[in-house]
Amino acid sequence: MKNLYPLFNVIIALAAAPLMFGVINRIKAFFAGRKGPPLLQLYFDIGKLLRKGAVYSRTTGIFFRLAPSAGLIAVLTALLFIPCGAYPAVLFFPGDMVLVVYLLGAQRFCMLLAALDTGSSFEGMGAGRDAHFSVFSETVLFLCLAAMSAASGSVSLNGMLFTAGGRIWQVSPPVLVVVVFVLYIVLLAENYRVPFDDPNTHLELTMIHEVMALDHGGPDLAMLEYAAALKFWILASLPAGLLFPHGMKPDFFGNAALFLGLIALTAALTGALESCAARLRLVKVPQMLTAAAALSVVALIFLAK
Amino acid sequence: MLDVILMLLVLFNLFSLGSTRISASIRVVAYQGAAIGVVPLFLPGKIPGGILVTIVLVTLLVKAGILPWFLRYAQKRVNVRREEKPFVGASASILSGVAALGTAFFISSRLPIPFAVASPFIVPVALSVSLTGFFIIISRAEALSQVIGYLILENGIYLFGIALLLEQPLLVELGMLLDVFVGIFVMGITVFHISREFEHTDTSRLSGLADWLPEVKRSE
Amino acid sequence: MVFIAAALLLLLLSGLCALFLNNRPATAAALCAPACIAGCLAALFPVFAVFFSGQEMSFDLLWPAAGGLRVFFTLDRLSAFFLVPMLLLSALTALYGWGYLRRERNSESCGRQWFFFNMLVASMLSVFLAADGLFFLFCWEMMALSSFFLVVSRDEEESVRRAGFIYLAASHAGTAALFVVFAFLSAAGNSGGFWNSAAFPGPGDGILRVLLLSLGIFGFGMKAGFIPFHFWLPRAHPAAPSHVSALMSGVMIKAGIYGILRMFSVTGGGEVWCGAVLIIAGICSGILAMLSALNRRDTKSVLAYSSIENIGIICMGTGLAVYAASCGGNLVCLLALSGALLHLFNHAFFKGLLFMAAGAAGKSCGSRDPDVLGGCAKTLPVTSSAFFLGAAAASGVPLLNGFPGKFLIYLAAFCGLQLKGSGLLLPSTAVIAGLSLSGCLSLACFTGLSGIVFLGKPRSRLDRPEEYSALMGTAMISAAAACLFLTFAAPLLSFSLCGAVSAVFASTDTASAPGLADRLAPLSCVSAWAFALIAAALAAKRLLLRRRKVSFGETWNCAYAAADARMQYTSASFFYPLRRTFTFFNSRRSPAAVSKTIFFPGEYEGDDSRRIGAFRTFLSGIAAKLEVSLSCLRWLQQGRLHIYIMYIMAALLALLLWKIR
Amino acid sequence: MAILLFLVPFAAGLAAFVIKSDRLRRRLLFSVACAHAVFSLYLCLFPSGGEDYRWLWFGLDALGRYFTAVFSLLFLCASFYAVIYLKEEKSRPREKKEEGLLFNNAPEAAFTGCLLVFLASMSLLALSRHFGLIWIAMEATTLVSAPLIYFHRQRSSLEATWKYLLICSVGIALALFGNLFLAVSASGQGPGTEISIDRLLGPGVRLDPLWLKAGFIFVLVGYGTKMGLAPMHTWLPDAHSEAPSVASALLSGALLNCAFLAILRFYQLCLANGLGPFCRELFLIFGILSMAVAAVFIIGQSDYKRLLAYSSVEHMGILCFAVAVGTAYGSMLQAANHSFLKGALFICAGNILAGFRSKKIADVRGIAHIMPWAGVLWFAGILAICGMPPFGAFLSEWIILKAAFSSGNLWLPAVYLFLLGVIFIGMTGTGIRMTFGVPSIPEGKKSFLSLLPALLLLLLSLFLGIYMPAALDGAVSGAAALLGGQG
Repeated sequence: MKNLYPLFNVIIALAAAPLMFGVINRIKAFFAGRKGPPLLQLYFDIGKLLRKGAVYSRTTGIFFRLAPSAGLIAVLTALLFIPCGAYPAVLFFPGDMVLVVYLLGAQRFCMLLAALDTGSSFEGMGAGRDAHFSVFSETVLFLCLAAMSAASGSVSLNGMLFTAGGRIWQVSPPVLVVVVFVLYIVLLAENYRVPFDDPNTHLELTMIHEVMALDHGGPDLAMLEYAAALKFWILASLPAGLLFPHGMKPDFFGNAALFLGLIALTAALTGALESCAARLRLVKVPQMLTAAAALSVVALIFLAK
Repeated sequence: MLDVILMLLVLFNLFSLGSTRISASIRVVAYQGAAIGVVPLFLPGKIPGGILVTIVLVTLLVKAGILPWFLRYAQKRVNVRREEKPFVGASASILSGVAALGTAFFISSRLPIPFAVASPFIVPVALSVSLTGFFIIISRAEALSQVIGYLILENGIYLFGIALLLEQPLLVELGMLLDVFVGIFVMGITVFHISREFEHTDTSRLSGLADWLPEVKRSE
Repeated sequence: MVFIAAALLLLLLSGLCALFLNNRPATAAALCAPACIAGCLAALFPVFAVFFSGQEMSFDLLWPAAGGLRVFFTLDRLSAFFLVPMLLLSALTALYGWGYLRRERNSESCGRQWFFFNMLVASMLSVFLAADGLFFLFCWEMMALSSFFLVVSRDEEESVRRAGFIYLAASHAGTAALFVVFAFLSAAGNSGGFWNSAAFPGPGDGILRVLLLSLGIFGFGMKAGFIPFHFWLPRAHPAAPSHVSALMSGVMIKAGIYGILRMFSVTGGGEVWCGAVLIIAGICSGILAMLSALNRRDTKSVLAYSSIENIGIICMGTGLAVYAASCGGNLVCLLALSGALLHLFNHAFFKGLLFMAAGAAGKSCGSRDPDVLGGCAKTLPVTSSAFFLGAAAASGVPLLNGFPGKFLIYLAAFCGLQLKGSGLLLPSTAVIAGLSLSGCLSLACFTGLSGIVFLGKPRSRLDRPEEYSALMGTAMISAAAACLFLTFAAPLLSFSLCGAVSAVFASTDTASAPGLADRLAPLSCVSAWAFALIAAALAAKRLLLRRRKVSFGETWNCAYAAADARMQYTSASFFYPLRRTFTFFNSRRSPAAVSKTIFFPGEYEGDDSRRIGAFRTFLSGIAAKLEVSLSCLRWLQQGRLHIYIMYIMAALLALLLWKIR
Repeated sequence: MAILLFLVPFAAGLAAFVIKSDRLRRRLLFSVACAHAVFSLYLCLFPSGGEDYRWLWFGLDALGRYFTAVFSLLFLCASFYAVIYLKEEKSRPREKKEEGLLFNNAPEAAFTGCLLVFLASMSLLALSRHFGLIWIAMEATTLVSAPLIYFHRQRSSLEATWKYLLICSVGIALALFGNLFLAVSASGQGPGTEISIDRLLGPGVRLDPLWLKAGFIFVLVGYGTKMGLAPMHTWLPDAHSEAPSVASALLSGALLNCAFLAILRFYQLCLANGLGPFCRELFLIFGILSMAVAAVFIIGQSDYKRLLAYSSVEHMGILCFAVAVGTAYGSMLQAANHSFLKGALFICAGNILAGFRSKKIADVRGIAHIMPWAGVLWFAGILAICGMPPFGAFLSEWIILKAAFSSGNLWLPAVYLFLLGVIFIGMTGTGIRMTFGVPSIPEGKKSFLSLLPALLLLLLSLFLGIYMPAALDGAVSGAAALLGGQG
């Protein structure tokens, strides 16, 4: 029973991931003084989409149909390597964080090709920008992972976030705060949130993720959205795992609740940010991410001593 | 007596350097050849008289006879009176002739002859004659005067050989003489060709074959 | 070893025959391609024997030439590791070339091309086997020469001739450096091993060793083509016929890496500074090459740059290994070097695949400029899927064979971070950053390239393209199969990887280190699991859509109905943001070189020739300066007899006055 | 017996002047060349019982045998080409492209006769054991090769002839001085010591070192002029570019080697009298200077025959360099390779000139497309002479490089490699420009026969590159042994 707990954690993640977007939207609505959509809106959408048929553009080919499923699977696979608070990941082996990041890259690969497959200039634009930002965000993510690994003395996500437990904080708290901050920036960039992208403008010109989803519909779109939610969960659980209070030894449900709370907190933070911050100019984005990279390098150097 | 001849040779050098008239320099070369030809008579060597006489006669015949005559003939053929524009003027040439003499003495002072010689001046004079020949080839523009320079150069060498190494097997010496002879002839023939092709024998204008073009040619 | 001799003989003889069949291209191809394939397969027997068993074999035959040139073959684990991809890829490219050259315009050069192709294969085979220094140089030069002739096979174009000349000059400069190295590496009397290093200064042996090692890195690096020795590569590889570019990019440039490794192995391991140099060169190549690739409007030229990038990755791994070996990081060394070798192994296949597919697409569509292509995925199923597979592998998608090598290098770097105080922190961090940055860039580059070339609508009215030749298709399919197989077979290579590593660094005991197989197995499992899940997901989707309406329409262009092909994103526009961010690196002009007409932007005119990189312009600048200064010396030969004779007199007098005293 | 090597061609040469019928004369030329080649090759590969042949001032030791074999093989191919060339010269309208002026050729009889006498005098040089005789032979080669250069009766070739004649005569005059100095230094052995190699190399002969040094300087400068060492090389590009290609091939392939042989004869004496280091130093200076000068003029050269001429200067430098760093073996091998390759290249150049009617590199494009054989041989020759495998020059230059390294001073190989690299780039750049590309003339002349000799010579060098039979190796190392070369 006990060694099935990690599996349960994954199931919780699968179940709760879409909730986070609901949280974000509620927070934004709250800031805007509106009531906002229900928390479970994304569940309803996905359900509805799954019940729909499909419309494909004549321009598109096999890739367009393949991409959503492949992307979803890539993210799902990545999810299996994420430890959940006081409980280990389902799978782990030395170097699995590299695999996780590259699986996210694989999902991006599918998305970009699907976008280019439509032959629409808007989607091409979105793809170009996505490729552009990812160059920086992934590098920053790797540098953070390097810092975490140097701090925890382990070469797998499980070791960094679970085995090391709270001990990682004894190395150098301020530096780890920096790392958490940078991880949060990466989270924003990778999930196309403000200030890197504005998910709910009504100008396709300014969007990245939404515009790449323009031509998808039905089950494909459902998979796309669900994959996005899972991606948010994965990236959010890195800072969450760092911040997790390993000191108190929670039982399974307590741990789950705690972890869920942390991720919800991240989501809420994102929502708050989105409602009070504006989107950066495209030119500024690389500069911000470069600054994040610089921060993580600084963290790494401090950890190394 | 030997030293007097050597002295004369040096004077001939300076004269040939000084004169820009072709015929004059040809005459000087003839005198020089004659002087060199008689050198063996004054050598204290113990050479059978017959051979000695042969050498003297052959040398005189070639160097003072045939070659100057041929040069005169060539001069008439291509019809050049005088060195129109030598690269180095007469007085400067004479001075450099003196310099050549100095150099020759300097070098020969570093080359002590390992055996007893008739006169200590043989080596330096021979060298200076050759250097003069060199200088004439370099400083004269007329093809013919370059041939003359070459002949003077050979004279120097011949003097060296005949004055120091008379004991050397004669066949070789005469072979050398013969070669010089043929050489001068071939050169002369070439000079004829030049004068026929270019209507002049000014070798300073024979610079068509080059890897570097001066501005004047470039502009053309 | 009789197999290898047979293979060499087969290659040379068939090549010679092809030389005389110059005017009958079909016959020449039908003779040479099978001969080449057969030769490679024959040579594979002993190679596989060594590859899997591990004990080296060697034979030598005295070849009475001046200086006692001995042909001294040795086949050890390192050379076997390089030979496997070399032979397989040669066979594939021969098959491909059979179809490729069959419909050449100017058929008169085909026999010649086959001759040089087989010469190239034979010389590569013997380069990896040559144990005698002089014989190695011999084969090395032959390799450069035959590939040069293949590069200039389309010599009517000025650019091709130029590329050929630059290639020849560069490789000769490298070889000159190697001459120096091998003057010390080929002492008389070879003692069975590789490259008798009796005369070579040993470790800690002062300036001479430093000089020789750096000369070696220069000479071999000139062949490997990492920055700054890359300038010939983006010119030469696109200029060559596609099967040759595949061979050159896939295998030939690896000979440089082989040389560097072999040099380290025979001279008692590299030194820390070698590692640092290699890491820096690798990072520069990894990043700068991809940045320059963004500017290319020629598919094969992009691929050439990506080869530079991959060589850079291999260099990072090698450098990290050398560094760690001299810092006592046993595990790091093992992981890094085996990562580098594994990536080298895999790169041979996916880059070969990419070049073949690019060549096929170019043949079918009649152009290699992405911005006039597009939408050929539907008409060229085999070519396009081959290219997508290669692109996915090249951009490091974990489910394909481009990933495991990078993974091992990452792992090595992360392990390096753990060894506090060993001085490995800096190189490891650098390697991690460099690897990730170059990886992302290549992902961006390859998605853009393959998407623009094969997806969307055709951008120009090309006559409907069709698959060029079945033989080429076969070659591409088998290369793709090899890529897929290698994804799962990575753990199987671990034994020979360890062997190769221990052949380079005798110090690292590969036995004590935890097995590579355990490191690589999870990847294969995950790939298998992911493939299965994807299949399941597709099946589920089909199930869902079974009884529902699936309709087709136009692409949603934000309510603009009449969008036509010319409005699609081009590669220029796709890469615009990246180019703009990295303007500083890749071009002197701002990338927004769009000639503004009154209303609409005109043709994008980023000419590629000027963007090959600052280094080459720097070199050509030096060459120009040299030529000018030399031409100043030409007045020496100014045509005046008097001056000439004065030279003689001056020389004579100078010598006399100087020497006689 | 070996005296026939001199007598037969000499007699044939004299005969050629008087023979009226062209066909007979050409046959004579070719058959004499064949006989000469066969005989000298036989002598070289199978020295009769190792006993060197002697007859008063004549003799043939290993060195002489080797050089004779080399230039006689070259002469065989050259004469074959000459026969074809003379046939064509008779037919084609003689009109020079650059200036467009008409010119006619020297009488064919004179040309053939001079060729044969040239061969004779070279054999005499290799045969003679007396320094005076060597000098006479050398002067003779100059005098008989002058008409060869002036075959095309036109201004430029006349100018070249004049320069050649004067410069070489001056040089040889200096060499004569050198001989006299030698005689002076030998006079310690009593008056009238004949200055023959065997006498002076005899047991217990001590020469006066100072005069010997001076003599060597004079000889090096004098014969060096003939050999084309910088800075005395100035006649060489003019003569080679203006002479008909067959003459250029002989001049640079055979004559330069013979001058080198003459210098080596003197070097033997110096070695015997312990002046080895002194001579090697001078060799080093002239060698490196020649390579450098050649590099300067090869980069951006505009005339491909001049290009070949400068490459000859470079290779003469390499020969001296090799002797200087102590590998006479490499020097001998390089000499043979250079002779064959340069002969092949000049014959190709002749064909190209006949096809394109221009010596300007800029006017020649795409040889490989319209004159396939010429293109292939030309480019192969250029690569080969730059030391690319599988040709022989690769090996000999490698041997020289290793010797340079073992000489201890690391600067020598560095400079050597650098200059070779620069020259490689210059030559191959030109080669690519000429060989490939879109042809600059509609159709060339496709005659394989006139390229056969070039092919043979290239094959010879290829043979030297990949296989060295014991007899040949013995010949080379025998020659090297005379120069104190350990092989």
